[in-house]
This record gives sequence, structure tokens and C-alpha cells, in this order.
Amino acid sequence: MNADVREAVADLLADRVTPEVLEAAERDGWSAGVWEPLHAGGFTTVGVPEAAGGAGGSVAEACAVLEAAGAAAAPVPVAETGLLAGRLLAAAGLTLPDGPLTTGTGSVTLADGALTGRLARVPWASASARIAVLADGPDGSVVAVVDPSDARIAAGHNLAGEPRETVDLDGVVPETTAPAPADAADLLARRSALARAAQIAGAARRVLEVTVAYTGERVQFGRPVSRFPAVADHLVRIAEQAEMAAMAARSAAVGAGPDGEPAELDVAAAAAVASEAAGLVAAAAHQATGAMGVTREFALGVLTRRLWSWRDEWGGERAWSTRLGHTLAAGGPEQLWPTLSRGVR
Amino acid sequence: MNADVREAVADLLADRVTPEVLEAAERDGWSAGVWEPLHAGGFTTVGVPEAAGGAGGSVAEACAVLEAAGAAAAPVPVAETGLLAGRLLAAAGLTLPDGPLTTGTGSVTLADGALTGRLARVPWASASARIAVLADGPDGSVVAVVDPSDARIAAGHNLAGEPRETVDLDGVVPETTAPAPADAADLLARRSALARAAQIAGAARRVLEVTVAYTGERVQFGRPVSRFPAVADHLVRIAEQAEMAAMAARSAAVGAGPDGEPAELDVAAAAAVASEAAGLVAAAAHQATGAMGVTREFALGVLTRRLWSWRDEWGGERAWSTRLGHTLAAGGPEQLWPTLSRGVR
Amino acid sequence: MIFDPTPLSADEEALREEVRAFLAETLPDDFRPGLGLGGRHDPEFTRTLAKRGWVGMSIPTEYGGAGASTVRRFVVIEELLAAGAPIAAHWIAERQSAPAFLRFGTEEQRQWFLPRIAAGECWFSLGMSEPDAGSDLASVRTTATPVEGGWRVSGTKVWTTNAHLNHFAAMLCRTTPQGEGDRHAGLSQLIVDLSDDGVHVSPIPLIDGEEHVNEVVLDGVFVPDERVLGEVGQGWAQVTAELAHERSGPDRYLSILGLYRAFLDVHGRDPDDVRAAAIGRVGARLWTIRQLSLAVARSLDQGEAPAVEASLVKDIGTTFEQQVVETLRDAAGIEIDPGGPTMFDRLLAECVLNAPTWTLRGGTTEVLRGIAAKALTRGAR
Amino acid sequence: MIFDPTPLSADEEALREEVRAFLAETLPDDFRPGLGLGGRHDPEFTRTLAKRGWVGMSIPTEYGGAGASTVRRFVVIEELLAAGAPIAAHWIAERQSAPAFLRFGTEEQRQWFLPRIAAGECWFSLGMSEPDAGSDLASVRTTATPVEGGWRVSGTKVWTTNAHLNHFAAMLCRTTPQGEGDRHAGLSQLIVDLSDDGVHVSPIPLIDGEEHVNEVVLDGVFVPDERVLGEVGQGWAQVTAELAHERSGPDRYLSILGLYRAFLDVHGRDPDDVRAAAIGRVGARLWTIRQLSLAVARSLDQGEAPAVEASLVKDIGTTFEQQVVETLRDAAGIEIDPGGPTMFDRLLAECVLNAPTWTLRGGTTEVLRGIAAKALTRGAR
Repeated sequence: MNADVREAVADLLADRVTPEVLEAAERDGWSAGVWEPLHAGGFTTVGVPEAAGGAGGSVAEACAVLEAAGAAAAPVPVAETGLLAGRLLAAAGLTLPDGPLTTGTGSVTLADGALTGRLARVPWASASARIAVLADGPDGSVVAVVDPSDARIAAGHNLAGEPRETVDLDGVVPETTAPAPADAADLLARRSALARAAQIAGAARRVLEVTVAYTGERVQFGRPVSRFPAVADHLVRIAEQAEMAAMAARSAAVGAGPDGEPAELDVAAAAAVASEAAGLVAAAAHQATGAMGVTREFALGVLTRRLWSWRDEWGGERAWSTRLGHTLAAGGPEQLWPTLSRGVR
Repeated sequence: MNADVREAVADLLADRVTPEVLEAAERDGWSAGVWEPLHAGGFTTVGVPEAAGGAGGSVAEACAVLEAAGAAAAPVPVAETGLLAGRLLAAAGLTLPDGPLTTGTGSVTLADGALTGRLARVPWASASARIAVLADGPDGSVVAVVDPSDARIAAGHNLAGEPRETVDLDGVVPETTAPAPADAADLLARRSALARAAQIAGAARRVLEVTVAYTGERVQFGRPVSRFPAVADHLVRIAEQAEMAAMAARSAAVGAGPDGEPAELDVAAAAAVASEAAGLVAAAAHQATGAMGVTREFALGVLTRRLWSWRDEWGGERAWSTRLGHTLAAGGPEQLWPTLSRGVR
Repeated sequence: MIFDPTPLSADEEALREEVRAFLAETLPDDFRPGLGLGGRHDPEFTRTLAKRGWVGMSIPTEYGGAGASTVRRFVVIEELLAAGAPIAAHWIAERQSAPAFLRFGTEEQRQWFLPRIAAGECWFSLGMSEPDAGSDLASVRTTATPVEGGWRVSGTKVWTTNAHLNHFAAMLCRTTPQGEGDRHAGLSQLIVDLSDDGVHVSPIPLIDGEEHVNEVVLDGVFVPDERVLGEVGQGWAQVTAELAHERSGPDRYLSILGLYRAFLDVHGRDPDDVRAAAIGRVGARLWTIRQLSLAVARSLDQGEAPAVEASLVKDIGTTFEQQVVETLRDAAGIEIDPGGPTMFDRLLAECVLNAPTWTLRGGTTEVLRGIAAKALTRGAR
Repeated sequence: MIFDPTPLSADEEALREEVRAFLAETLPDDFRPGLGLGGRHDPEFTRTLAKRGWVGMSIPTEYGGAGASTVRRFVVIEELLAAGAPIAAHWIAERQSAPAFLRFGTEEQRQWFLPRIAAGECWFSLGMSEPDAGSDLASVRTTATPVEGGWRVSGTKVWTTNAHLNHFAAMLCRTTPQGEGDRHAGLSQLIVDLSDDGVHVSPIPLIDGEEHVNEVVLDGVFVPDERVLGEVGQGWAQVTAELAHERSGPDRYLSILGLYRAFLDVHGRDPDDVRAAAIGRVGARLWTIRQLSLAVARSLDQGEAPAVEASLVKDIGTTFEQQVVETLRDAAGIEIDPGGPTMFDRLLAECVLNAPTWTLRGGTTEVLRGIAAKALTRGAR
């Protein structure tokens, strides 16, 4: 099931995310040409209940989409539209606006019907049709829908050239608001970290393919460089870390169950493992491919620049490890093994 | 000069520290047969002023002795007698008692002429003729000389089977006392950490020799295993870390100047580098030598068990790195490079 | 490659709870968990386990076993290893010898050995390594010479764990002199009775002071024809198949669980961020590797042969175990004290001395990475 | 092996202070330090340095240089790199080309090139790598064919830093067709004037968005005989000697100093223990590696040839630099923001993108370790 979703998205993106499209997306801020077919196929809102206007499906299926999107380096807010903003809106009983969506973290207040505050490093803000904002209202937390053209947006990027923008709300009147569930912020943070873990897993897997292919074709001193023990060793490390990242992300996603949210412990573990894997995979791949790997023409940099970015977004290895460690420590030694050996559902 | 000292001690120990002697020392707590010639040659109190009954010489020369002793895994308190207890006594204006000496850390009080308190993990306490104790007296810090037979001593060891004993003083009347200089404790800690760094440097160098020799002789699949890239890689890592440890320990020692004490920053750097090197060298050597390396008959374990012990005594890699980091941070960014590029004297 | 996570069924979870309850009842409160190769050699414990059907679980019922799936065996083994239970007596018999008899043994051998293994009454050692051979297992010099009704075996084996306690060992022997060609030809597996007069077992002391591995000198030991395991001359193929079997199980990531638990107990109460990060790092990786290992077990039950995946998981696991020791040691920030007051002190000392051997068991890091690299690059062409 | 630490003389320390004062005066307050290969290409700065005698310092006075020792040059270079000063214009000319002219050049070449290099007016690129060659530098396909009065050169070179800005490049060319035997025979070094009409330079965009490395296509470029560097056919020996020259200098551990300083500035005020440990780790290793590198320099001045030591130091240094980026990134615990408000933000982004190239310069990790391993095991037999 999840494998089918992954394959469908991979097929759909295969010929669409070309080097030219990626270069253009870095200039333009995103790629409408990649977005349209994904959106038309219903892949941008997998994991958001149909009742809220989403495509339905589990968090695991949404992560399957993200793995494929990560492998393709698709320059569009697919994680943000579905698992992040989409589910945030749905949880507050709101219906999804059409088009790309995003959300971000920051301190925003709703007073007298207007929003004031700043969201930092919001992914794809300018390219989005709407921004879902979690704000402090007079009667508690609310989810508000904002048109980005009502906000002041300052440019910003990650290492991969993906937009990460500063969104200032100076008394912006939202289109809609609704009370947010008590755990909305925490669940959003979990899904965000899980989304990046899934993207990392996909990209890491693709790095393995690219690196194996290149080192298999490239001949030095009369034989393919993949036969040199040092290079072969890099390939094995990449494979191991790609397996780790994928298993961690998938386990956390599957553990969410058919309608549920991923567990805190699972997300923490997946984020920590995927974040570390991202760095190790990128380093080993560049070591194996040498100078060619750092040229802009070669397929590797597109992926490693994303790995280097995604691993720290919504918390990196140390942050999630620390959080997980405090949780495990609080459980005490007796609960350690029962907690860690709790199976996926 | 330092090289001459190293060589003299290495020559002296070469035939004396045999596997049988080491096994016996683990049973007996030390080796009188190794101690005697070192002591007779004046090598146990190098770095302690002649005026105090030491052999004279600089901290760097003392560390040269320790490098050679570390390489030989000499089961005797040569660091403790000279750089540690010896200099502690000398700094308080006391003359060295004859025979092996030691010292330790803990909370000890001098009141009404008697010492009360506990010293933890004191090296070679039972084997020592006297223990130099830094205690809080009524008029400030004092250095006291205690006969170990007046104390309660509980057995204890490090991973290498070297005695690390608990010394309880229950109202012990010291043989002598003298006011301690204000910075006695801090300087003792520095010299202690530097001493272990020097021992690590010597042992790491010896691990390289043992591992290169073994992997060069051992034939597998028809050629020496040192020719296998994975093994060759381990050898290079061992060499690199041995160079790092030696350069760090020697730089800190030479930096102390002819009569001085090693600088805090230098010791912190040396201890951090040597401590990390110890673990890396031991791991790589065992990986390169396989099953043979973990047998008790083979020369490697004698050294690696010491590396695994010494790296954490008087503070390990993280403790010294943290201390160094706070010092460098306090100096601020402008002073960073000037501080680190201050040459050895 | 890249597995999907596999859920445990309600039955499998119930089995886990059963084993857990049994262990809580059986092991004393101050029990010191065994590390590494599966804990201490305790015939009594092994027999008690066997009564519950938890020894030789995958042996078919007709031979006295439980006929259990790989995953059910995984569940039981995992709990035993997590507790550091004393399972060394039956460890090799159940993990290696029983599957070997099932695959290569005669019907008579199966009927004789398997019920005894499942009863916890028949314990095996491995007889593969020889002096100066290292990972070059094919450089076997122990020879078996055909004699009336069987073979006469002479040679020396090393690293034979618990040969002084166990009943039998499957010894890899040269049954045809080595020719010019294939170094792997002419090898056979013979079941040697370790109580035979010609068998001389002496301990090889290790740097941790333990003496549970042995040198075994075979001095003209007679092995009857009916104790040849599998085909004469096929020893190499049989042994490599066995090695693959032992690759990716829970023993590849649970050697450190006792240490980890003790760290939480001693240094994990309201930890600072350095210690919390260490706890989290270990936990996150353990949680993930466990899913990988379980996925291999499930895939075996589904009739697949995930040899490369198993190699990767083993390499990941043993590397992880060594890192854990360093991570927890660093986070504790203490001098190692083998006789120290806490369980963590004592287990840390044991782990530091033993960790170097963890990457040697069942194929070194280099061998495993070689297998994996070959598969990866083959896939690409 | 294993060096002793070497003290700097009062003179050498005074020189350091002089350079430091000069830089404090010359570089603007908000100066963004250059990383990696020695900062930006700034002819004006190079000329200013040259006026002080700090370009081509080791060139003898008779050729317009300062005739300085290796250690004095080390001191100056170290301060320039520590500040991340814009020294790219003269970097290769002074580090590689000047020593090559001194060792292999004709008297005429020395008299023409060396004073210009020392004056900061003559800038060089390297022409070694070719497409699909990687570390296999001997697989040269650029050919130089003898013609009346010189050679005609055709082929393609890649990874030629600043070829669009510099005056010359020493190009490794095949002057005799490759035979069956020694792949290293028949190579020669020719000095190509990069302003020649037959030279076509185009940028190779890198993942950091920079375009300072080039592909250089040589389309029948004429090189007169007097621009052959060294002996025809001896190119390989000359090039490997040059590579040894560039191994263990301060550029192997100072690429990260700007980042490290910025970390202290932004994240190092009253740091928690995690950040303090990171600061200390970097500092301790930097302090040590610097002494190793200095020891190599001193040993060169004493007439020794520490080629193996230099390889080890280079490998230690570049590995260290890559680790530093990870250590500081982890300790900062921030999202990388290439356009972020702090110098640390911007330098971290640059370092993460560039770090992969640091182990490629001057012999890859694998090549260096190969050299060292050979020396280590030779010593043992």
C-alpha cells in the first residue's frame, strides 16, 4: 500500500523534476509545473481527512508521498500542504483552501480580529495560496488562515535554495479562524519533524543510487572506482544509513495507525536517526564521488544540499536526542526496554 | 635532551618489564624489580628540584620519563613519585622521603594535629612508602606526609590491574606538615593530567609498533594483513593519533619552561587530545589485530587496558574540553587565535 | 533493499509478555546481566527454559521442538538477551547446530540430536577457527583421515567458546588434501564428542580475565561415519550458510542493553542535557535497529533470503554496540572502576574490555562490508 | 616519526606581530574571512603584501624575494589564513610555482618569473586534473606536439582555480605517446600563457554557487621551448615533488578559523557545557595540529624531507576541518541560513557546502593514507 503510493509519486515525478526545472525553481521560489500534477493526482493532501477536503489516508501514506518527493528533490510544498498546514486546519475543523499551503512557528497574537507577530523561516510562504497560523487568541489557541499577500514577507532560503521566509503579520485580518485543539502545536511539531525524516529517507536512498551508478561507471587506474575498498566502504555506509533513516521514518509513520498521530517517542527517534543519517550519507557520497560530486551539473548536490538543510529543520539530531533522552530517563530503567520494544502498530 | 631521557628509560625498562613481571605485578600490586633500577637511576624524581631531594630537571624531562614508562607499561608509581607527590612536597618546602610516593584527591581535614577524611582511587597507595596529602588545616591548606600503614586502605584497581585504592584517614597523625601554596591543588591537577597524557603518548606509540609488527608478520589469504586496505587504514589512524597525543603532551610539557609549571590551557588541550587518542588507538589496534589482540598472552592488551584507564584518570576528554572551552570563550573571539597560536617556550 | 517495518501480532506480543513475566520471576533482583555472547553458561536455567519450549524453538515438533516461526523465536531470544539471561549452554546448539542438522543432517542425526537440543540437554561449540587463520576460515589444517567405519581427526581449533563445558562441536576438517585449485574444496563438518579422550581443551585467557574460550587440540579423535554432518567435501558451503544464519539477530544490538539500563539507573536520574542526549541517541538507534532486525526475521518467515540485508544489519548493530559503550562512558564522565559500587561501574568495565570482540563474531566488519559492497555494485550494473 | 615541538624565536614572534598589526589595520571591521583555498582573489591586496616582502617570501633575494626560511613563511601564511585574508591571487604562484622554478627552472625562467611573483604581479593556476581522471593524475590526455621552436598543446584541464583571472598555468602534458610500460613516463610541464588565443576558459559551477574553478580547453596553444618547466619527460616526478610541498601547511587546519571565531562571537558568550565542550574540542585539536605543522616546517628548514609526516599532518588537518564544521553546527543547534543575520550563519552555510572539497585538495584521503601506510609497514620489516 505505502509502497504503491511511493511508486506512483516516483513515476509521476520522474520526468518532471529535471535539472532545468530545479534551477528554475531556485530562481522562481518553486515549480508550478511540478506542483500541478501532484496536486491534480491528490498527492498533496494525503493524510488529511476527506471531510476537510483532503485526499484521506494515513500519516504513513503521507510519508510515502514525502519519501518519493524527497528522492526526486521536488521543489514544492507537498509536506507543508498536507501533513503540516492541512492537518492543522483539519484538526481545528476547517476546510482546506485550494492550492499550496504552509505554516510556521513563531509568536503570533490574535486580538480584535487581527493577527500580529512573526513567523520565522516559513517554507514556501510566498508560493503558498494560504498560510495556516497557530496564534494565541483571547480565548486560547486558534488556527487562522491568512493570505500571504496580506503579510510582509522577507526572502530567505535554506542551503538547497528552497524558500524559508520571514512572515510578519502587522494586524492582518485572517480569512477564517477556529479554536485549535490543546495539543495542536505539539502535534504539528511532531508531524513536521516526521515529514523531514521521510524526505531525508527518500533523498538518502536516491543518493545511494546516484553514487553507486557513478562509481560503477567511472574508471580509474583501469577499473571502476566502486571496486576500490575505500569507495566500496563509503557505499556500504551510505546504504546502512539510508536503511536506518527509512526504517526509522517508516516505523514512526506506521506507528501512527490508520487515523492517529505519530507518537512522541517514535518521532523523536526517527528525527534523531534521520538527521544523523543525512549528514553521514552526504559526507560519504561526496567522499566517494570526489570533485565531480561538488559540481552543480551533477545530480548529487541537489540531494545533499537538501539533506544538509532538512536535517536541522524542526529540530536536529541533538535536539531530538535530548528530548527523547529526557523522556526515557523519566520512565526509569524498568520501563526502558518495554518502551523501546513496543512494536509498531 | 628529552629524547636522551626517553631512550635511557626505554633501555633500562626494555628487558625488565616482561609479561611475567606484569602478571606478577597485577597480583602483587606493583613491581619492586622494576622500581629499583628506575629509582636507583634517579628517574623517579625527575622534575623535582634537587634542593628537595629530587633529581632535578624540567617538567618536560619528567614527561619524557613518563612516555618511556608508559610505552613499557611499567607497573610502578613513577608519575606519582615525581611530578605528583614529589613536586607537591617540594612546593611546600618539604624534602622527599625515600621510596615510592603517591597522592590523591578527596576531602581531608587537619585538626588538632590529626588528619581525617577520604582519598578516592589513590594510585599505588599500599605500595607507596609515603602518601602526600593536601588537607584543609586551621590556617589554610597544608601538605601532610602520611605513612600508608597508618591509614585504612581498601583495594581497588583500574582496568589494567594497577592499584587505585581508597584511603581512609581516621585521625591519622602525619609525619610532617607544611603550609601549601595557594595554587597547590590546581597545579597538582594539571601535572596529574599532563602525566597521564605523556603516559598515553608513550603507550600509543608502542601500540603502533606492536600492531605494525603483528600485521606485517601475519599472513592471510596469502599476504601480510597489513597490505589489506582496511588494516592499513587502521595503522594510519593509529599513527595519526599517536602523533597527536605525543605532540600535545610534549608541547604542554615544553611550555612549562625550565623551572615552571605547565599552563592551564596547554594541559587542558593535551589532556583532551591524549584522552581521545587513547580510545581511538585502542579501538583501531584491536580492529587490526582481531582475535589475537584480545588474548592475554599478546602484548597489545597490556597497553590498551592502560589506555582505557589512563584516559579518564584526572579528567577525561569531555571534562578537559569543557574546561578549555569555557576558558577560550571567556577570552572572546578576538583573543582566540592569539591564545591558540601562542608558541611553546 | 530497504524493508518496511513489521508489526507483531497479538499472539507474538502475548508470547513476549509471557517470557518477560517468566524472567521477572526467575532472575534474582540483583541479577548481573550477561553481555555479548548471550550470558553465562547455566545448565539449570537452560533446562527450565526448555521445559517452557523456549529452547530450539524453531525445531519442528516431530523432533521435540516448538516448530515456531523465526519471529516467535526472535521474540523469545530478544527478551532473554534483553535481560542478559544465562543462555550460553544452549546458545550455539539452538542458533547454529539445530538448523544445520535440519538442513544437512541425516534422519538418524535429527532424531538423536534435535530432541536433546530442544530439551536443553545437548550443548554445542563451534570448531571453525584455527591458529593463524583469522577470518581466512578456509585455511583449515585440521585433517580427518578415513579409517574403518569413520574418520580420525587431528589438529587444533581456537576461539572455541565453552568447549570445556559443552558436549559436542561441529569441527570443520580437511577430508581431502588441498590441491592447487579451490581452497574451499575438500572440507567437511564432523561432529566431535568433546568428552572423547583424544580431545584436549585448554583455556585461552582474554584481556578481560575470563577463560571461557578455548584451544581444542584433537589428537587422533575417532569420529564414526554417522557423525559426519552433511556431505563429505561440502563443509565450506555448509559453514557459510550457517554464518549467514547468525548474522542479524538481536544479539547484534542487545549486548549493551544491561549497560544502558544501568546507566539510566545510576546516571539517568534527572539528567543534564549531555546525559539526556546520550540516552536519547542510544535509544533512537536501538529502536531503529531492532525494527531492521525484526524485518529480517519476518522476511525469513516469508521464505525470502535477505543475506545482504542481514549483513548490513549485523554491521550496523555491532558498530552501534561499540559506539554505545563510548557514548555512555563519555556521558558518565567517570573513571572506570571494575570493582566499583554500582552495576554501571562493573558493566562498563566489562563492556570496554569486551567491545573489541563484538565486531569479530560472525564475520568481521571488513568481511561483512565486502559482502554488502558486492551486492550493492552488482545491483547497479 | 613523532616530532618534538619547536619554539618560535623572538624574531619569528616579532614577524607574527608585524603581520597581525598590518592585518588589523588593513582589513575592514566587518571583513568576511575567506575559507578553504585561502580567501578571495584581490590583486590590490596581493600587491600591498608584496611591498612588505610577504609574497614569495622563500624566493632568494637575488630573484627579488625575501630569502626567508620555511618557518618565517609559515608565520606569515598562518596569520594571513587565520584572518581569511584575500590571498588567492598569489597563492599558487607563491606556494607551488616559485619553488618549482627554483628547483627545475632555467636561469632565464627564474630571472623572468620569480621577481614578478615576488612583486605580486604574476599569478599562476595549476593544470593537472583532466576530465574523468580524478586522483589518477597520470592518465593525462592533453598532448604537446613538438613544432618549430616549441610545442603545440591541445587538450582539456579541469578544476583549474581562477584560470579566468590568473596569468599562467603549469600544465602537465603528454610529450611522448603512452607506450606499454610506465604510465608516468613521457609527461612534461609546460607553462601556458592563459591570455593566449587558443586558451578557452569556462567556469565549472559548484554546489556552493561559486564559479572560481574552471575548465580550460587548450586548442593548439603554442608554447615556446623556453617555457618548458624542467626536463621534458620528467613531468611526473616534478609534479609529485610539488604535491609533497603543499601538504602540511597551515591551509590544512585554518580553513575553519573564521567559522570558529564567529561561533565564539555568536554562540560562545557564557556558553553551556555542550557548547563549551565543542569550543574546547576544536581548540585543543587546532593547538596540537598547529604544532605538528610547524614541526614539519622547522624540519624542512633543517634540511630534512618529512614527506610521510607531511602526509599524516595533511590527513589529520583536513579530517579535522570537516569535523569542526559538524561539531560547531551541532553545538549551535540552528537551522542553516545562508542569508542569516550573523557572520556565523553565513560562514556555516559556506563551510557545509565547501567542506567536501577539503579532503580532495593535494591528494585525497585515500592517497595520503596509502603513502603513510606504505611508509609505516616498510619501517617494520
